[in-house]
Amino acid sequence: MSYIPHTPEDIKQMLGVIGVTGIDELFKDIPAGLRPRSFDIPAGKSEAEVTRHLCRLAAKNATHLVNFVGAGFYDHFIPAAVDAIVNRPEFYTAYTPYQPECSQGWLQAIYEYQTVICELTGLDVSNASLYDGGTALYEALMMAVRLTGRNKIIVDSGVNLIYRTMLYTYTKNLSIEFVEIPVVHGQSSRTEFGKHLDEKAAAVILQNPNFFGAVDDYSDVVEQVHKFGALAIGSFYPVSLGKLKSPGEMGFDIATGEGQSLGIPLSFGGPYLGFMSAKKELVRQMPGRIVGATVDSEGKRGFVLTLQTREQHIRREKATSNICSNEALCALRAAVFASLLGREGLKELAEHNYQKAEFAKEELSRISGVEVKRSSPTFNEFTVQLPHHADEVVYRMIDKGFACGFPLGRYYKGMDNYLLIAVTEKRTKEDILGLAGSLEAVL
Amino acid sequence: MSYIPHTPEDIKQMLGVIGVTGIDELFKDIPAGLRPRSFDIPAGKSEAEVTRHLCRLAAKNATHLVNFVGAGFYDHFIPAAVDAIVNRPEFYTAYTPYQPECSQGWLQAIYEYQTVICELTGLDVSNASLYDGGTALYEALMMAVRLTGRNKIIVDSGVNLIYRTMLYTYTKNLSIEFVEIPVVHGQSSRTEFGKHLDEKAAAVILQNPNFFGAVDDYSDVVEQVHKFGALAIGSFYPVSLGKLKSPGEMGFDIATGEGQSLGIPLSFGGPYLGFMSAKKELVRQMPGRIVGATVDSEGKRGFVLTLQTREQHIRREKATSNICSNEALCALRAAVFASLLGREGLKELAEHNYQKAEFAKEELSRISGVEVKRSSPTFNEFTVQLPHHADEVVYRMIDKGFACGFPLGRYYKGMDNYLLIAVTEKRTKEDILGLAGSLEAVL
Amino acid sequence: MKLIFEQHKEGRRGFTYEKADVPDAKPLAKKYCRKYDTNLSSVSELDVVRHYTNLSRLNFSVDTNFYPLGSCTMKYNPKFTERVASFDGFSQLHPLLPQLSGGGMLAQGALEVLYEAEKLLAEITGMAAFTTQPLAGAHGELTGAMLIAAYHKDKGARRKYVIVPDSSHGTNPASAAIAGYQVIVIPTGRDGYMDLNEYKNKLSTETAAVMLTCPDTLGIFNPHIKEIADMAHEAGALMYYDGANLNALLGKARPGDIGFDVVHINLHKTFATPHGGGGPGAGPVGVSGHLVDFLPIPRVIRRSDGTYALDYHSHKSIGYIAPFYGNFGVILKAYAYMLRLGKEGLIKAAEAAVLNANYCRARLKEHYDQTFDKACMHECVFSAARQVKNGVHALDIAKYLIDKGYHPPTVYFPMIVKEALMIEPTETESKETLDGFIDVMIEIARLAQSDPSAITRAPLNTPVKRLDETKAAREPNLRWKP
Amino acid sequence: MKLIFEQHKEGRRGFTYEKADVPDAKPLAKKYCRKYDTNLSSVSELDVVRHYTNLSRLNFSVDTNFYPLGSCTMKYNPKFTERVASFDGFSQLHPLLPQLSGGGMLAQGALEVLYEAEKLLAEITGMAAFTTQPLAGAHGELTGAMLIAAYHKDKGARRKYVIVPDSSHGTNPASAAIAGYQVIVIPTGRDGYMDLNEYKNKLSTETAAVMLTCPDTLGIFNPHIKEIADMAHEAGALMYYDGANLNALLGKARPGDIGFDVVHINLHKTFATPHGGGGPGAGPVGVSGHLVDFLPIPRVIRRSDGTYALDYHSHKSIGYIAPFYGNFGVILKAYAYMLRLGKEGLIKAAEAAVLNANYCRARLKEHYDQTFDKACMHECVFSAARQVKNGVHALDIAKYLIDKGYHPPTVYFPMIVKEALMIEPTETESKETLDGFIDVMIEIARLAQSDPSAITRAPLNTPVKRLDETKAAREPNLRWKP
Ligand SMILES: Cc1ncc(COP(=O)(O)O)c(C=O)c1O
Ligand SMILES: Cc1ncc(COP(=O)(O)O)c(C=O)c1O
Repeated sequence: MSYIPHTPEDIKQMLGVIGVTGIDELFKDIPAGLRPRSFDIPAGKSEAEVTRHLCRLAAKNATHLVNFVGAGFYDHFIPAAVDAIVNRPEFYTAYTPYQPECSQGWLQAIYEYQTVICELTGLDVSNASLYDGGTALYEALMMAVRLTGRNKIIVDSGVNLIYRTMLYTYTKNLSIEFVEIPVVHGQSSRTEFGKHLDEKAAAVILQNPNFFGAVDDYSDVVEQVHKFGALAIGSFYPVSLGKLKSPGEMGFDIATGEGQSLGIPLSFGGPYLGFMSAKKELVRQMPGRIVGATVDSEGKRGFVLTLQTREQHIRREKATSNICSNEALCALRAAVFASLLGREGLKELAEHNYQKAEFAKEELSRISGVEVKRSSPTFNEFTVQLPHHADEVVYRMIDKGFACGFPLGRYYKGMDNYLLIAVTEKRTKEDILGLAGSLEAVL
Repeated sequence: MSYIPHTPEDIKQMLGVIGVTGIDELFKDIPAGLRPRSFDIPAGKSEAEVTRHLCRLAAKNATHLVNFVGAGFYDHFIPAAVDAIVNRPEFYTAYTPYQPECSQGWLQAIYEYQTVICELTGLDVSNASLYDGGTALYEALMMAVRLTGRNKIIVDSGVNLIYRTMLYTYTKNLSIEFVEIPVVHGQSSRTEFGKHLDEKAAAVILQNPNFFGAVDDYSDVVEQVHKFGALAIGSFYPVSLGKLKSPGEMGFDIATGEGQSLGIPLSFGGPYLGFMSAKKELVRQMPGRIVGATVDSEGKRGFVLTLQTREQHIRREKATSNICSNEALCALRAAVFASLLGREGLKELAEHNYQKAEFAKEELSRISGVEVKRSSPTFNEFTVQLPHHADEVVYRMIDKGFACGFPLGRYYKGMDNYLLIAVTEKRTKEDILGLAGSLEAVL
Repeated sequence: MKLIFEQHKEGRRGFTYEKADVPDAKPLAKKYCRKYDTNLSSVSELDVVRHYTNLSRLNFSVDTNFYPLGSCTMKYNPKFTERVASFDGFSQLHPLLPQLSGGGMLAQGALEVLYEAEKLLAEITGMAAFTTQPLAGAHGELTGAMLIAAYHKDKGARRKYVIVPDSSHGTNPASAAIAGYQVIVIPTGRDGYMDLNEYKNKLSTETAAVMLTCPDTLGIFNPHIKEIADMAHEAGALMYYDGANLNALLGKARPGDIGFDVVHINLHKTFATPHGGGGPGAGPVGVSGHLVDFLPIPRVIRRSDGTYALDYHSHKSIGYIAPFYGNFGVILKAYAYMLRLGKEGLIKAAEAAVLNANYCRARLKEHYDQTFDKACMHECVFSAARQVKNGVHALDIAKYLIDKGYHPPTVYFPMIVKEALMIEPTETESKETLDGFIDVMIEIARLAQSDPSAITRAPLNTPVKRLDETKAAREPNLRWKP
Repeated sequence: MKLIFEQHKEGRRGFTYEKADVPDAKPLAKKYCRKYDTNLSSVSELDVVRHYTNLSRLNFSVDTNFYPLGSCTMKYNPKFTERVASFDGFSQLHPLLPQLSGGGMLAQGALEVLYEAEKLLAEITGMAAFTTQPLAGAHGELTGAMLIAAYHKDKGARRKYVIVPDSSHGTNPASAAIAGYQVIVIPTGRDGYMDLNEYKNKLSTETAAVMLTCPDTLGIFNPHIKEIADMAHEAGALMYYDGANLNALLGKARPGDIGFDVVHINLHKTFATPHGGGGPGAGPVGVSGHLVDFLPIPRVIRRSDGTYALDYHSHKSIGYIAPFYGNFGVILKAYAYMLRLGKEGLIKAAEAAVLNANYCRARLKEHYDQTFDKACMHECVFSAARQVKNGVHALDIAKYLIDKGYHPPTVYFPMIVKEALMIEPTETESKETLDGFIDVMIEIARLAQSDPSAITRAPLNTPVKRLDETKAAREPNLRWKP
């Protein structure tokens, strides 16, 4: 066996040192009655065979479709340098940096990641990563409940349905009361907020751009939220923060989001990256690992895991969260991606996404029967109304080689004819004209 | 520009230090009359654009064909660990290890490579690599000419035509006399050798397995060669040396060959790996870099480039060769590949190639009109005679998804109906049955 | 080393985008745009590559060092699994594709991976069904706790308590607590096992579940495990299995057969997916038959025609716990690993892991105190109590090991062992490697008597010396500032 | 570190093959089989990965260190070119495919790369046509020499001599010699240029070619170059251009315009393909119109219908100099690099390279002797003559730089400069990096006076100290023995 170096001779010697006659003796604590009733696993295969098999399976997944599906998870270009760096085994075969003296590379990289997130969100502190955008939102909700001692959560229905569902799932056994604010013309309704916002509210949860792609300035809502002593929590699309008003500028207390767009492949749903940043007063309520700078015995700068008294391995049932392993390697991707782009690259990236989406809007609005929703500005994703059921259109477009968008009817009642279209910097003019042309053809 | 870090400010400061007013001044030595008459190069493109473009070009090359083409260059499986290691920038972005104290990793790796080659060939010494199997054979020829002071070279026509052509090309302006020994029934003719072997001969050049796939034991020929004070030079297929009698065992003076089969991708013809090993008396006539073990000032083992007085950077026009850069990274692939397989793995690999080729012979000989040539034993490649022109058959088989072999008519007169078929360990039973089935169908 | 931000140079660029190939659109209204640019560093691609490449060289890792970090199963991660996960057909696949009409047939390969991986895990653990959605071990625990809650609620009872032994990993009580349970902790008895009387006393009809790690975090297989399970079931409670230590039991015992109702597995431990310096991992959860209906949606199913699909029809499901199907890239690597090893390989892995741990234990037991002198399974736990008498703490031993090029054992855990040295060699390490490590451990034990300062002054060969953790916590500096 | 062979353990395995899925064949006759097995090491995959990963960490490289190795143009190698070269469509393509009937259409992408790369190189150098076959710079030189011989032979004259300046790289005379020419060496004059009178005297109707490097190996552009070329042409000789230093001239001057007839380029220098620790490189050769017919076969051509094909019909061709189309993987990376940079990028590369070299020269010239006080192009050459007076040799300076984390400049070459320090920073390095290096060089100059032993004692921070090269050559130990 390739991965087990033990030769018969090794085993003999080792058993001798241990003082047993056979390996089975080492398992004698397992009562006979508890031995496997069955262990029906196929025989092992060579590296070549398994590689061939999985190569075949990979070939059964479409890679030819021109992709206009986003819905919270986006097809951005990943610079080759990002892959080159995360493929360093010194990064990917290490464990969580518990021993700082032999983990400074990781610790500094995470400290840099935390800085990147703070810079993007315009907030003070960040942790070392959470599982994904949804669990990050849930952790933020729990922070608000702990901080305010209240249990009413107001959620805008412009927040990704997947995330809302996750919030409900995680809190089912906690006595938390949710109020959902309907979206009016694809925008969060201020009046509806007004109705429900009161001193029972622990937090208001918003998303920008919202699920329909609508860009908003929530400064006014946040102001109201603070009036009632509640927390303003948001879920954000990091690439959009190269252009859009930052959570910090709008006054949010906690900004979370899915970091996949920062150099992380779509990879059929994961691994992804949950990020969270907050105002510094909230740091001791934050979940997960946090890296801090300090000095060594000779006064030299170094980095360590810090504020660990928040965490499960110290506080156990009283911890701020149960998270242990996080998404460090994806956080590294984000840090490297952000470092490569730099301030200007990030602005360019955001601008290109905006420009191409606007161009797509123009082209699509030319098609009779297609109505591009323009009630609010958008970033790189927008809603169109079609003459028939979006599912049919999507189905026909796949034959033409396009994943043309996400049918909103899947998540929202009464929107069967609506399609959500994302246009990233990766889509060329040619791709967009192709989309328009094919769409016209299938309608 | 991504790869040039100079900011306008940097440039200003640097020009100031240099004491010139503009960059153009730095080029003033180039007379106006010598400025480019034209420099018509397209504008630069982004990483994403170039990647997209080359991805399209890659897609224009067939990857779907089941490959039975060898003819000296073989489709073997490359363990993932080989790629992982050669992708270490500490290996691939370094230069030739001139400064041993900061290059011990490379120097030791090459020392290990040299050992691997000596073990495979059963000879005493190896260099750090040459360009490819053909140039290695040419360098060996030149060694023989220098060593014997003779200029007659006897070449078996079972040696790859490409290599023979290279020998003639390189020596066109040197007064070297070549005698080609015809192949009889796919085997090198001892009698013909007898006719031409005399004390004018500097060397005899053979290949095992020869181009037709025939395996031979050249011990007798080598003995004759030595009687006349000439050198026995051979070109060998390293994977076959896991099973076949080694050059050393046959008494060869110099063993060369193409190392591509040792973990190096086919990559449309290169980069590949020329290897050379020889009896130790010949070491000071060897071309190229050689690494040796020595000790440092504290008596600790270390490695250096050695015997450099053979080389162009010291001996200039009197050097044993003009080679400078070689194929170090491919040599590293070979060393890692050999280390992963180890003695047993190499034997398994050779055995599987032999077994599968024999199976293919069986299956193909069942097809009426196909005659498998059995005049001599083979390793993993063999000759079959077809009812019509092999080119047509190859053409039809491509439509069936098979690169079914190499048409010998391309290299040998009168062999238009002959096909050379290689079967490596990568070909499954299913592949081989598919080949037979389709061949039957197209004939 | 300098921070990447400290290498910032105005006007320098690392990555640029082609000029957008579309006509300029009318600009977005100012009120929606950010006022202040970020302070992301402007550096070149070379700066970035050299920076992070050199940073990486400051880390210990499995590929460069022996890494016997207890409870973390830092086995070798076969390189081919990385290659497989990088195939475009997997890495570039959008998770929503199978949710589009007509898209399912374009993701059959990925769905098959999920379906087959679940099946293999179910057979390995003896559970009825699995969900691959949990994104790490702790996430699996939380998922499990929610499944348990849903089960009891379905039975019309809302039970209050979850029982955990004091030797349990911190995530166990934490997961139970955030799922809404009160945690009851059972002490470990003199014999090294969970105190059975205490357990009996605390067990009640208000007990929702008993969370155990098996082999436990001391590396010991509890012979009373079946008894404990039976008692729990009699009380109507469910048994939760923390699978972090499953590596010891592959083919030797199955949680399902023992009587566990809910199981989580750390693919990044037992199934050799790299830990990535903290993550990503994956913590698939398996359940016995009576809990299958509660699993998260969607479930991956195999149709009679052999095609795979997503099934959302499960009114009892707890809902979504992850956006899609879990950390697919990680599950894929674990699947490749299972196919590669197969039945024999998995059994051999457990055997060699246990052999290695016992070998370390045997060679070290005269030199270090054992909390409980018992044959161990996949890891052996010592205490530096003896060395502490000379002022040499477990942490000092850790630092000295770093100087010698060995990653230290786990020293912060399990909490019930003072000055713990939790050594998990894993099966992929050779006797030669173990001997090298053990010899240094013995040298340390000797030095602790003859020359303690030689240990306490370590590390000396590291990029930084011991760091001031108090300062870090007292004056948090958690980000670079311009 | 131990050798991989010293880690051998009987019975251990690193890579195994599935049992052959075909029935056993009758065995090969003994006489054809090897009697003695190899002594390749039996180790595990982890052993191999850990061994070579740790070995790699003993090297300096561009991605980890500044590497101003003169004449080697160690510029940053953009990562995306590695990604591109790894696409299956390129890396798994068999070179004989386009030589099979019907196969050409299945390799159009690869043929286009070769065709377009040749075209770009031709425009960059001002030559009529290129062959991508030569596998390195020296191989290009040999190819060039053979082209020159074929040309003269075609003209009915077999000329005897090739002229090279004494400042030329060793490969130049070596290549000329093995191609069958006698080499005439022209000394360098006081002014730092090839001695024109000597040149005139030696130039004759027996001169086949004059091989020059431009800018020369002192980093200087010879203002008499045109004159030299004209004289050669009058004598019926051809001009050969060693393109190792082309980086300085991109878009600034073209060998073809200057009057060179044959040119080789080091793609692994000017065109940013990684040097691979010694290779592989690529040395494409370009020729002026009157030599095109002699280029090696096959040539890649573009048909009128836009498809690409291989052309073997050239009765004047010198034949095969490589088995196929050259080091395709390397050519592909260089092609990607040319597309990426484009016209502006290439010109900027030359400008920044020359700017960096002159900046180093300006800051160092008071501290080190210059053989010729001239503005330089892409590299600047100093001599440690002044430091030698205090017993500090160029080699000592090199070792001290290693201790400081800088790869040393070239110190063995050019031979005409005693104690040479040949510094080529390349355009991809920033002013900050240069300043760091220069400051150390100045520190060295100071220490050479105040405390020479501080330099001569170096290196101290390296895995090995200075090595005994004499012993290595006197008692060659070139391989491990069982
Ligand atoms: C015993 C035990 N349980 C649970 C966990 C948590 O697993 P994860 O880090 O994947 O969340 C760990 C991780 O160290 C563990 O050792
Ligand atoms: C001036 C010069 N010419 C020729 C060469 C030979 O090139 P290669 O090493 O690619 O054979 C070199 C390489 O260092 C060089 O510097």
